[in-house]
Amino acid sequence: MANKLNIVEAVNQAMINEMEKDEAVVVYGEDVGVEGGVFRATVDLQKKFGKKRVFDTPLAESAIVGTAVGMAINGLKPIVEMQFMGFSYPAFNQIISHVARMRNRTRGRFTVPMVIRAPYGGGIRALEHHSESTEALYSHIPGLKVVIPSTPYDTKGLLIAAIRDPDPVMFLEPKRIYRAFRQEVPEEAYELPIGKAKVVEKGEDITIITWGAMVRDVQKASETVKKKGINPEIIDLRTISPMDRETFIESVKKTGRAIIVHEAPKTLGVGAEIVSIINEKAFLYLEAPPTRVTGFDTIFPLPRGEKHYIPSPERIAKTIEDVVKF
Amino acid sequence: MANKLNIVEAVNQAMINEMEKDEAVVVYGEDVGVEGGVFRATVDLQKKFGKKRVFDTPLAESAIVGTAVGMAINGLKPIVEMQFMGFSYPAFNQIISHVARMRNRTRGRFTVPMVIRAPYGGGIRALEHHSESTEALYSHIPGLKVVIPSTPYDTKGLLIAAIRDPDPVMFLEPKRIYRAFRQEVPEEAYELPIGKAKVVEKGEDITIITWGAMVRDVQKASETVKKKGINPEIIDLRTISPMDRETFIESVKKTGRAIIVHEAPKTLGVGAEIVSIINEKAFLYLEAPPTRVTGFDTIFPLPRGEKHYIPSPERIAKTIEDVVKF
Amino acid sequence: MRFEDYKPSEEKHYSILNSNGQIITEEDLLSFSEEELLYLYRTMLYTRIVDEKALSYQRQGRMLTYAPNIGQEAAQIGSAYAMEKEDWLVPAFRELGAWLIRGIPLKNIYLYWYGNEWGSYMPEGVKVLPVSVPIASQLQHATGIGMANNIKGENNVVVTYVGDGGTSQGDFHEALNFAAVFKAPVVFIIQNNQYAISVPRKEQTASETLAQKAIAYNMPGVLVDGNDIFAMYSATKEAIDKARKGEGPTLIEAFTYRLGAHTTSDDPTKYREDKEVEEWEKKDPILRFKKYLQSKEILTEEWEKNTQKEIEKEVVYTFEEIEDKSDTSIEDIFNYQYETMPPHLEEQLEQYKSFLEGGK
Amino acid sequence: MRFEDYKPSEEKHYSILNSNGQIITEEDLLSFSEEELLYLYRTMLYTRIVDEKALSYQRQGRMLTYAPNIGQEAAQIGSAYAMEKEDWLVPAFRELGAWLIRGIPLKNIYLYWYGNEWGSYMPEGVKVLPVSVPIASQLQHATGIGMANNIKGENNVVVTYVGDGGTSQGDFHEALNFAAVFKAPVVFIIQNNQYAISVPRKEQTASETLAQKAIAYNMPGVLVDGNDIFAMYSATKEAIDKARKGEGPTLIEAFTYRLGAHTTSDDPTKYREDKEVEEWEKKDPILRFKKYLQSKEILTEEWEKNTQKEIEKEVVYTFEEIEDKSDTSIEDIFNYQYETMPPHLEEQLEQYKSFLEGGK
Ligand SMILES: Cc1ncc(C[n+]2csc(CCOP(=O)(O)OP(=O)(O)O)c2C)c(N)n1
Ligand SMILES: Cc1ncc(C[n+]2csc(CCOP(=O)(O)OP(=O)(O)O)c2C)c(N)n1
Ligand SMILES: [Mg+2]
Ligand SMILES: [Mg+2]
Repeated sequence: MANKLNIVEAVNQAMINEMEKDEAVVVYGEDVGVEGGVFRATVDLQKKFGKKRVFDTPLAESAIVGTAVGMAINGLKPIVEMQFMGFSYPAFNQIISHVARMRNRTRGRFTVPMVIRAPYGGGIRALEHHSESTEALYSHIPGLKVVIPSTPYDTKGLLIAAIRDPDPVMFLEPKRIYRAFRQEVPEEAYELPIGKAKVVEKGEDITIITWGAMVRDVQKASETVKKKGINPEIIDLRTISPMDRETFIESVKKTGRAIIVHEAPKTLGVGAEIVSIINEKAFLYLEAPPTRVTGFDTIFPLPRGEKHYIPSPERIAKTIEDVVKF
Repeated sequence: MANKLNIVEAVNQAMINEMEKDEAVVVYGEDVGVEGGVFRATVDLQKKFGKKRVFDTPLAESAIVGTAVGMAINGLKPIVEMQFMGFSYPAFNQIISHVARMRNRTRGRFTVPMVIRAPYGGGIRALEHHSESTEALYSHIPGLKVVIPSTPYDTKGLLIAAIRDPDPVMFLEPKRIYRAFRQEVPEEAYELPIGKAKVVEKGEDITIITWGAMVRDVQKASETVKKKGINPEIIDLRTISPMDRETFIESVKKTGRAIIVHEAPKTLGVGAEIVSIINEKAFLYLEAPPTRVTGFDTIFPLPRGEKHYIPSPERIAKTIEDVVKF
Repeated sequence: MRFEDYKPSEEKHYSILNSNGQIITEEDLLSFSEEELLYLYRTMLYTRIVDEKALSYQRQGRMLTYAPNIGQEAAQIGSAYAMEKEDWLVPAFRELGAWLIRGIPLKNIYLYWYGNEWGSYMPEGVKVLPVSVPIASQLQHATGIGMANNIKGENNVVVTYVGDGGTSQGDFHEALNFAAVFKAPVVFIIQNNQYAISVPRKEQTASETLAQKAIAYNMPGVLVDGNDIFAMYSATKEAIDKARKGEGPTLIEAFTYRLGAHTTSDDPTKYREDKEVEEWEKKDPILRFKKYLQSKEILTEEWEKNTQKEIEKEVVYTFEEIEDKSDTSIEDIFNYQYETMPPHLEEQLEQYKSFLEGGK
Repeated sequence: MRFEDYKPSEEKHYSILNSNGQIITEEDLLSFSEEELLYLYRTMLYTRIVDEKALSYQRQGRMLTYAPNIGQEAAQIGSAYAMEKEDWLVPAFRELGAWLIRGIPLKNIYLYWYGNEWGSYMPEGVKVLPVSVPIASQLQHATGIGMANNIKGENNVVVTYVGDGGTSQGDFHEALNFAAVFKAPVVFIIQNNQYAISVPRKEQTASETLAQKAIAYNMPGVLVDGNDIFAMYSATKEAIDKARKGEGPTLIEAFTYRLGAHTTSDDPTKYREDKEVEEWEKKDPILRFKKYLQSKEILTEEWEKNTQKEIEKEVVYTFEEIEDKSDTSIEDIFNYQYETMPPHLEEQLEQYKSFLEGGK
């Protein structure tokens, strides 16, 4: 049966599938109940599963995450929503001090299987704090997993894997492409492995590593450079932490060149880690310096400036040419 | 006149100097008043400058930093203490959403010259959360400056510069070496420029970039490898953000080899950024992959395990030899 | 008024002007000149028109997300009008009425909601902080400004706003606790507009009133009819006077209603009944004030019509002046990160400019 | 007791046993068997001895930083004894008495303060969370556990502790607010030991009592003599019973005193007068309980002497058993980051092991 979903619908269906299967799964956060979420990601959940398992909370992110720690210890599998990634910071202490540490602190006696969902990224002409891409902050924290899908199919499979994961997962949703396109997706539950990247396009001239909404922009850039005879291999990282190093290392060994594309600021963005890993593992294969195409080291501008900030297909294409020419 | 100070005394004297000079400087936080700070960094300040300018607060880091934003806008220059870096996270939202953004948000109409001091790093056999080195988190945030001294002389000059800086500075103090040694330090106020690294030892075989308490361990490792005929150039970064790229790039262009040493976890630690910058700026000079010697990607262990975690002089020396042999 | 007479836990609302435009507690009505009354009324009208226009521009795709103010004019204008020029205003994000009466040019306000940072560049001497989006975080700044006043020996005060939803945040608690401990001259105004996006007030907290949260800090707390401009004015005035005399902070709960959507992206029919909205429309703060002014023969239909036209013209003119001419320049993205641009930012700026110019 | 009789704002302390060991409110004294009374007394003694020994080991350099418990035995043991086996305990970091009466082996406790994570590996079935260092953050976990009970339809309850300093944190506010909104079965116990390191209670908040903070959440709040084991027991019992019946959370302020230093790194003479400490020594919870037991002829000097010896032997034995045999293995650093070790951690572990073995 046809089940064509966009990304936000895939998020929704993944939760429905898992809630049907597993009584322990509960969903809560700001406006996720009656309203169904400001992006409609949790729409119908309360109707389907009742107010006990799907509910609105008072406006307090630290409590949303902190109570989820308690719930998880007490046998539930909470999925909590941070309304926007830029509003996850009041919960930062709970995330770094407890979510990420409970297993290690207790040598595995208490664990906190939970998912923290947050729409992230720019390009939706939003107010301040609504365009954040701070995946690097969370990826520096041992004990967390950080997942970012880029297609409806991946979204569903990865979110289900995140819900089933025995460890806490930050599940970051590229809101710019929430409704960008639909894809045929199985109606029933399925899992995609966390920690596995995907080769989106095969190529031999250069490796491009990216994730989230940028995947599509990289694909556009790829179309441009292909016309000039450059064939990029595009890798969608999908899991930022822990990273699938093998997939991009193998690719770079083949191409000798690498570009990392992300929206976040350059300094200490995830690109920095990828460049470093490439250096460690494929140094002798490099024909040009691994290069980053990123947001600037500035605060994300209000909408009248954002077009400059997010790497455009043109900026990416130009960098591909430069690196290939190096 | 002899004024031999250790690092924590240098912190104290820097504040005294500036408070004498500038009425706008105020100091507050948990236990900084009557008690003089749990590390004695603020000792005597309340006696000297009174309860109006030096005071204890209720136990709430978000409020400590958040009120400092208001104070700075209202013309004061607050120096606030986070008792340990691991307790700065409740203030994370205020730091990333306001401290770092007020200037940009208001196009410079309101600015927040302030200093957030925090003892950081491991090796003092402390309880959980008391050994954190999360400078990378703060260095990924545009609008902040992040400074880490490693000697009493640098501490005083850099802290005075931080207090006078028109922008907010996270001033991270390597508590492991708070009292490790004394140095002759001018009694009067002086400034060292923020954003300038220091070449600690000249050498030609390999560049080692480090900061904080690790500088001394790198020097020890250097003694070891010198006996084997390897002469490292040691660079103390001193400012993590914004970074003095020139100094280490010049050095790497000369030596062709680089090691970065830090206590923080490897993944997305500051070392990742340095490796990436070296790639960008000195790729063709590299004779070996820039290499990181760091804490593990694990939670900092309780004291019975910490000796494994912090890179030892032996581990550093071994890596130097490996990279030179590459 | 005496705060003691309005114990928050008794759920007694302090009010002066009822929904029919009649004065119910004559002794509390502070005296205003006719001019002042018309000025207040004009500002309310102005606020409402700015709001309506913003909504219609937004619907036409000419403006970004916007958080409407309709229904909360009295809560904001009444309270902010009690301030002196040298006092500080620390808003959340829905304080249109307060901004306008405190002298922020409409151009700034529209520029901000149009998506340009220059909107938050306040004119010199206007002591108003910019929009603060992270809920309740601004309260800490208000407390800090007040603490600094005490340290510096200045006696201006701070008025700050937060929503009913904002009272659940840790920052609310910490800011009030600090303010009370340090006797900071701050007036905390909760605009209880009954909703935090879709979440109704009663699900936000179990406490009967929000004003009673003051007890946790040993601070006076008072529950005020937020649609009554006179009550909002006199409660705030009393709190400001106390603060200025060194008697510390006050918490005011303005009991009001958000007649519009949360923002232009929100559809309130999903979570509330039309009937509820209709009930509150009867309590409209502008209508009520108008009835009063008419009963006193201060307001004429003609004045109202002319004023309305005048305002509309100004509002349209202001918006069109900024429209399309307000793109952010590349330099503007980089210029305000630090006082002095560090080398890595200079490099990124140069690289990007040369990319745009088609160079390397 | 009825909570209503102890309105927190009246600063009336609920108490049963006075400093002289006399019962002052006979009707509130719940009945205990002699065995139970001696068990409680023994646990208090045990707690004190464990504490004293830890301090002396620390002074000898044989133990790390330690946060002494002395003076707070009744507040903890009285309250935790009111729990059932299936109830959850969510401590801060100074809850030695509560841990011991809840059945945590001393070995775990010493191992933790000795600097080894295995100390927090609770025996199967012991529903006690580990030490939580970031002040007040644990309250959120308590509320979450309680919320989960409601969702699952289980009727065990949660007892959680926080210090007077901890009441200033945002997490305190949020946890209590959530608990009240969701009627979570949680008993929040503030151990008001008068100091947060060097900061005295009166500088922590302007509110007259900490118990009155309950009003902000429409939650019952009661101020209890924290050095009175009977009062702590019966107040907590009542709160637990209410919670178990689905009547939601309660806030208890245990008014007590930290007779020792904040931790072994702290020198309290810097911030408080000896006289103050002496006054509180007279109110010692163990002394008071002992007087009572002696007056009832339940306790003999001989029993006390023997018991003390017995405990000391056990404590010394336990400590020496862990001492020096408790280094953390390299694998232990890596094994518990995730359920399955990811490749990059495997690599780091292997590299480090081979470095130690002198290889590449
Ligand atoms: C920390 C944080 N979390 C979430 C949001 C998203 N958000 C914006 S407004 C709002 C509701 C605010 O409700 P209230 O405080 O009552 O103010 P009102 O909108 O009614 O004026 C939410 C949840 C935010 N801005 N900041
Ligand atoms: C978030 C946070 N900030 C600071 C500290 C450092 N610290 C440890 S204990 C303490 C005082 C706690 O006082 P209180 O809550 O009264 O508990 P008590 O120590 O008296 O038992 C402080 C400031 C911490 N552990 N966590
Ligand atoms: Mg509201
Ligand atoms: Mg205390």
